[in-house]
Amino acid sequence: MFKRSFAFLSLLVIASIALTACGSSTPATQAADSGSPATSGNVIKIASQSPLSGDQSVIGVDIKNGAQLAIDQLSGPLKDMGFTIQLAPYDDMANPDNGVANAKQIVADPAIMCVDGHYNSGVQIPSSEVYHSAGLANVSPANTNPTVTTRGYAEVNRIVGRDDVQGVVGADFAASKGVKSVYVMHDKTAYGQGIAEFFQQEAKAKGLEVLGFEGTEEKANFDPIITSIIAANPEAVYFGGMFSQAAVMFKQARDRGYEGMFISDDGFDSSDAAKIAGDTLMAGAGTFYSTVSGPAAAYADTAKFVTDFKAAFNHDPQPFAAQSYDSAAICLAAIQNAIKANNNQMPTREAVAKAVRELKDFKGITGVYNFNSIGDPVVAKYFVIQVMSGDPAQWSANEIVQTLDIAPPAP
Amino acid sequence: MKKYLKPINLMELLRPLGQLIVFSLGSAAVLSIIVLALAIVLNNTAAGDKIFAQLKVSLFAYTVANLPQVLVDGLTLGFVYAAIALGYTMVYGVLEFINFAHSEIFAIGAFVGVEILIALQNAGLIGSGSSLFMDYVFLILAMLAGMAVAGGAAIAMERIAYRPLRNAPRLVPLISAIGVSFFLQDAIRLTESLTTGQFNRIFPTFGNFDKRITFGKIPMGAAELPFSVPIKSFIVIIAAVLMLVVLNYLVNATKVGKAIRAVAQDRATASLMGIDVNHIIAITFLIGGALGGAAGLLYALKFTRIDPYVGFYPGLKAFTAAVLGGIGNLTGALLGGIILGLLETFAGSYLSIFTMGAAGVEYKDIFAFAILILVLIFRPNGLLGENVTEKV
Amino acid sequence: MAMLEVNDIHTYYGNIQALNGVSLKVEQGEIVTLIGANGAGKTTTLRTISGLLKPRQGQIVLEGNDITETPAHDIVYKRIAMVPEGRGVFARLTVAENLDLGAYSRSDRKNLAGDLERVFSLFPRLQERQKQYAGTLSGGEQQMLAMGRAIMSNPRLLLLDEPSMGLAPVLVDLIFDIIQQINKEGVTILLVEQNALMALSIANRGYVLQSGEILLSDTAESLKNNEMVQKAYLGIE
Amino acid sequence: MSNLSFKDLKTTMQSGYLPYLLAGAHVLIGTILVYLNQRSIIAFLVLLSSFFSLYRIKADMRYKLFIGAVLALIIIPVLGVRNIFYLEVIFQISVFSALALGLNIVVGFAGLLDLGYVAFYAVGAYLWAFFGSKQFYTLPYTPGSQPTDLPFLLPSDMFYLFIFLAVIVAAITGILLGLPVLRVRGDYLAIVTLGFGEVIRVLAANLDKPLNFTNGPQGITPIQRPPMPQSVVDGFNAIFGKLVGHQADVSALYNVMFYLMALGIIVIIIIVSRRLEDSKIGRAWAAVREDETAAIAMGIPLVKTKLSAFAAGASFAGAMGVLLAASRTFISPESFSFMQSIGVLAMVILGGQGSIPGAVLGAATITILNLQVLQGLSLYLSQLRQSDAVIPIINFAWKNLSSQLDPAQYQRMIFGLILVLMMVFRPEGILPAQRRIKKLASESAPNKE
Repeated sequence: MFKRSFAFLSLLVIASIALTACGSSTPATQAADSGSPATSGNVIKIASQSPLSGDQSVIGVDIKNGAQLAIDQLSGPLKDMGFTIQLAPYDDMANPDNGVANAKQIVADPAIMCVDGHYNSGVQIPSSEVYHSAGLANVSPANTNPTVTTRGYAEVNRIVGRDDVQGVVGADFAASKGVKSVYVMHDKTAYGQGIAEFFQQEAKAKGLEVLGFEGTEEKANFDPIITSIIAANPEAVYFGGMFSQAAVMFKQARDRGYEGMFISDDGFDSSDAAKIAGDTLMAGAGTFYSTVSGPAAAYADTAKFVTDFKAAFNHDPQPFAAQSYDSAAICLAAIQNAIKANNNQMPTREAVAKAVRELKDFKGITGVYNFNSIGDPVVAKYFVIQVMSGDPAQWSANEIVQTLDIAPPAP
Repeated sequence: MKKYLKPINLMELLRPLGQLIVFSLGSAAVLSIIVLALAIVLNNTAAGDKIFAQLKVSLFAYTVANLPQVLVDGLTLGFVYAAIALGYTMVYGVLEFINFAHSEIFAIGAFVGVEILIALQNAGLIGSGSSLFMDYVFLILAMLAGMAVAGGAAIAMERIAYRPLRNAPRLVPLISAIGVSFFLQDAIRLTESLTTGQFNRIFPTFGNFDKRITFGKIPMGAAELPFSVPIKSFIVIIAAVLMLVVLNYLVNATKVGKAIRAVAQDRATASLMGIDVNHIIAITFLIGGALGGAAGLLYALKFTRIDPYVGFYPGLKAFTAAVLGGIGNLTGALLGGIILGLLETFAGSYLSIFTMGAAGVEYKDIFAFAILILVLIFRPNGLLGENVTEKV
Repeated sequence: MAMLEVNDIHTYYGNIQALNGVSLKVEQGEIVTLIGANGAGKTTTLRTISGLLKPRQGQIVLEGNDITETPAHDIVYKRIAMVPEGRGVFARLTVAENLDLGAYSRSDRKNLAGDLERVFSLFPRLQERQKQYAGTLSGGEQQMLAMGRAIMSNPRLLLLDEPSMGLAPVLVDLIFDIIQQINKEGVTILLVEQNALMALSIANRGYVLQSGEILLSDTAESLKNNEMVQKAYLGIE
Repeated sequence: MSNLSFKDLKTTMQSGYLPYLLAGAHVLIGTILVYLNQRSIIAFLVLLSSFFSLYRIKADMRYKLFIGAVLALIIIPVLGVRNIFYLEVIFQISVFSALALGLNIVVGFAGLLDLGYVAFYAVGAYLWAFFGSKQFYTLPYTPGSQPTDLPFLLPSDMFYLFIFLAVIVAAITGILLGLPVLRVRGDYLAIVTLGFGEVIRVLAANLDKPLNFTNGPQGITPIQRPPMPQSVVDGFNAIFGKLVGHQADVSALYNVMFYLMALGIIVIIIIVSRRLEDSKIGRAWAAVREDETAAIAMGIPLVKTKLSAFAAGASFAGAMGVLLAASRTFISPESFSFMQSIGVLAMVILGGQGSIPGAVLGAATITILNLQVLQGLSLYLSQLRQSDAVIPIINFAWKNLSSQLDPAQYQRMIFGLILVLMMVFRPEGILPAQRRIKKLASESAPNKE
């Protein structure tokens, strides 16, 4: 048996020599070569990295799909210049080890000019170290952790607001509504906890009483927390995290008779929230969420995105799909600028990274973007949106109750 | 002398009910006493002061006022765990093998049931305007369908991934089970995304399951806390109890049950009795799978949202419950589930108050595992477990 | 036609050969004994007949029907019962439940009461301990239970593997009396024993097994007087 | 017939000088292939598999060691700097090999099923993450609100000391876990260790209040790396610059450095494992594994034996944790999930329980499968979907394939399938331990008669 495996390996060697000798036209070598089937000088790739498998894949797949849609729709000008644009979707499995390995694979593929990703800050931070050392542009659609940009890397940008802004928006909104006491919850992820921490700080600063601050990974059974909430009877409950937990919790709390206000963040912006919680979102003092992308009904571009997305992928976009669309669009615009600056020749990665940072008033579907010196969007527009219907089909009819322009903390 | 041939043994049918009442009351009482004692101790410390500053009640009054709700929530959760744990324990009892993929069997049951209910809702058969009686009929039908598919999946799984490994070293089927678990998770996701395109599936709103029965209001200082129990909690508890009673009867008082127990003890000798061992093991998986499927739908009913990975944590907890109670022992699974459910709910509800926010609901899982370790130190085979090595 | 005919069976454990062409015959109503040293292949022979092991070569014929390929759990339906070595009672089932499992293969449930009576008359001890777990019985009682359980399947051929093992001499005598009694009631018996003297004293015929092969076969009486057998198995110099 | 000639071929290949030649050729061909095809997975696999053929050939140990050293210490770093993805893959293979070897002691040698092994890895990682970063000064701050201009607690060369400290701390943690659960057997142990792994992860995610030890889910960053003098970078470039084709920068050389350290730790683990296996304690482990009751009867001290297995297994994971924290400069609880423990266990079982080369091969197989093969396959299919290619014969355009069927989304499914098939068709693992083979043979025979 041992000798057989040895012989097998030797055969493998011979076979692979034969394969390489035949040139790279056979599918086997192509599959093996992580490069493109038709690597010519004019192929430019945009990589996406997000969890495509595992329990966070529901968001991650739509980050990939958002990028795909942007490339399908917006790569026309680049095609006219004679370039082929492709998406290279990578699965980081929400795991830093996979993220970093993929990042290194991305860096090793010279055709990749820009990375749209990640979902988890815990993956983005170590992976972007790799992009940074290779000078590869990275536009993050979802990472709100301050560390993403505070390292000051020239290549790393994001189009979402930082935790320290979004949490503040929520707290300011609560204060403006005259809320006196609040119970703060989060999902124990870097994203949710970050937002919740800053919500708590701002709420205290605005004189609100914080009756509780709790995190939980629980996805189904919120009974113990609701018991505490009902006993404390706050005027509002804030949830930093995703709709899949927040909506379940809100519904269970309403069912138990809680009548106060619910506030959440951009992770709540999904029609699935209405599917989960239904009319309970409208009961009592209502449900609000802060987001950077306007509701589809008010913003024509957003509405078109939702329609196109549904046509292409057969389901409603999850949170961050639109942001991912914009991230990829920014990549495309920057690549285009860099090509122009390079006399219609293939640009360098450094040039693309520089072009991303230098984009002026880029108009995406989720807002108008300028980056500051560390890659945060200069003035991010925030909306606080009220849920207007328990019917998922009416999600786009949710109304803006507040619009805020907030600059990120100075770099 | 002819007693053992009697067709129905009433004692066998009722015994688990008695045990169940004793366990529920016992664990509830013990935990309540611990919490109340803690509340008295902490009443005059900073924790008590903090509560008083916030709510104008003493910590003790706070604890007492919330106790009934916590107990009911804890018991409901406990019965959900117990329902899942029964399937683990069945399979372990016969094969001495942790069926890691039981979580996915559970998820399959939940998905089949919920999909059927969604289809019925879309067809207008349930939801607004339907009669309450039909709502319950459809719920039961959906559950039966979930049980059938989950049971079938469990049999297929046994046939393909476990039977060829019957005589392999113990860890081999375990790894195979983990493989099956991964496979099924994505298989469910693939099926869902090809058919409905959805990841989250929501238990439809119909019938009176969400309605709460209010038992009155409990005064807490100046405020009043509502004490109410949703009808679906009763459904969960009743269904779990029924599952236990039927299963207990099946295993202890029927011919198949005797065959199952014989196979569990000595496969070779069992086959000499004329028992087809493979057949009995398949039946065990069928029963375990069907129970898992039923538990899946109960879970979806209670907690509303499911996704293809929904099985993992409840599965883990249920398995912990099974081990806590003594794996392989049916009543043990129930006891373990009740203890775990109560403990988690108690920790989640009171920990944050008692520690002034330093530790909160996020530590409830640690409590679950800590109690497990503690119990196993003193009773290495679980609370009701028999010493496996005594096996002759 | 012989009741049971074993023709040239070769049985292996993995790659280790345990039986190297064993052939034997059991006639209706006989007590046949299989004697031999430890590891000679006695138990393997019984396990092969009962279907627990599959021979790689050879045939097992029951009244003209080939049962070589019949799995263990179907053998009982051919009315062959086996009392395994070390008794194999189900320790965590009660005595009554053990007996009931013996009747697992029976479809004539109405005759069961009579059979149970028959077992209890052979082994009154079992009646007293009906509700006890089998694991709590003494060795002799467990042997009785194992035999009683086999009888519950109403066999025509009973395979007994080392019924005397680990029992006090008084009990051994009792067990062998009962074996003879069962035989008188019309059950054919194939008995594997290390206690060759006892076995040959109740058997009609005997086979001597050595290293997986039949060394000798003769009537019990002749075997008892065979010099080689006396030397090797009966301890007579 | 063909089988016969195949056998002949095998014997020929293992006789005389031919094996020397073949293994050497394998290494050489692999090197050239990778050098010429920078991003071909097959070329890379050919190169990696040459370790295996070196291990398998019948040749002088000195020859094997020499070629192996050249391959590991020169060829792979140089090719790895050319394409740092390869270096990362090999680094991860090394990390997981070390973890698998450590777990192999617990599971393979002593037969104690541990489903929370990654906890010890976390202990090592957080140890250096706390002392090798600014975390000490952020103790009073909630996550996210700490000032950015804090100093590091310790100088970066303390890293080396902490590798040894981590070994000790992880071993103590192993003993602490072992003590209460000693009486627990078999599957009960599995669930207790599983719980322990979850407890460590939950603690890592929650010890950000009242004092901020771990920074919670935000994770700790930046974590220091050991110093890398500029002279090393210059030296590398001077010697290998031409071969690499571009000037290597500090970060690439850090990759090389961590790879070499991981390799060093692996070599130590292998030596220690081999020694332990043949030592008195190794035989005691084997006895406990085969039959606990009999082991006690033979006078084997159960407590000491089990604890030493836990401690030995844990210590290696601790050392690798420090290495991981430094190489990533970032640590968060996400890296220490239950899935990781399962992954390492799968490596041990896949390679063959109790088999040292098996653990390494299992780690390599799963890592490559995970990072390269499945990912590469789905990238390729994704490209086909974006091209005008059609599936021949059925004439189905790839474009029309539902995006829901993107294989990248179903990596776990494929992984699960591979696990099942592997267990069903080769339950003893790819490279079963020698004694395990014997045991399997005897187990398949019911030990009656």
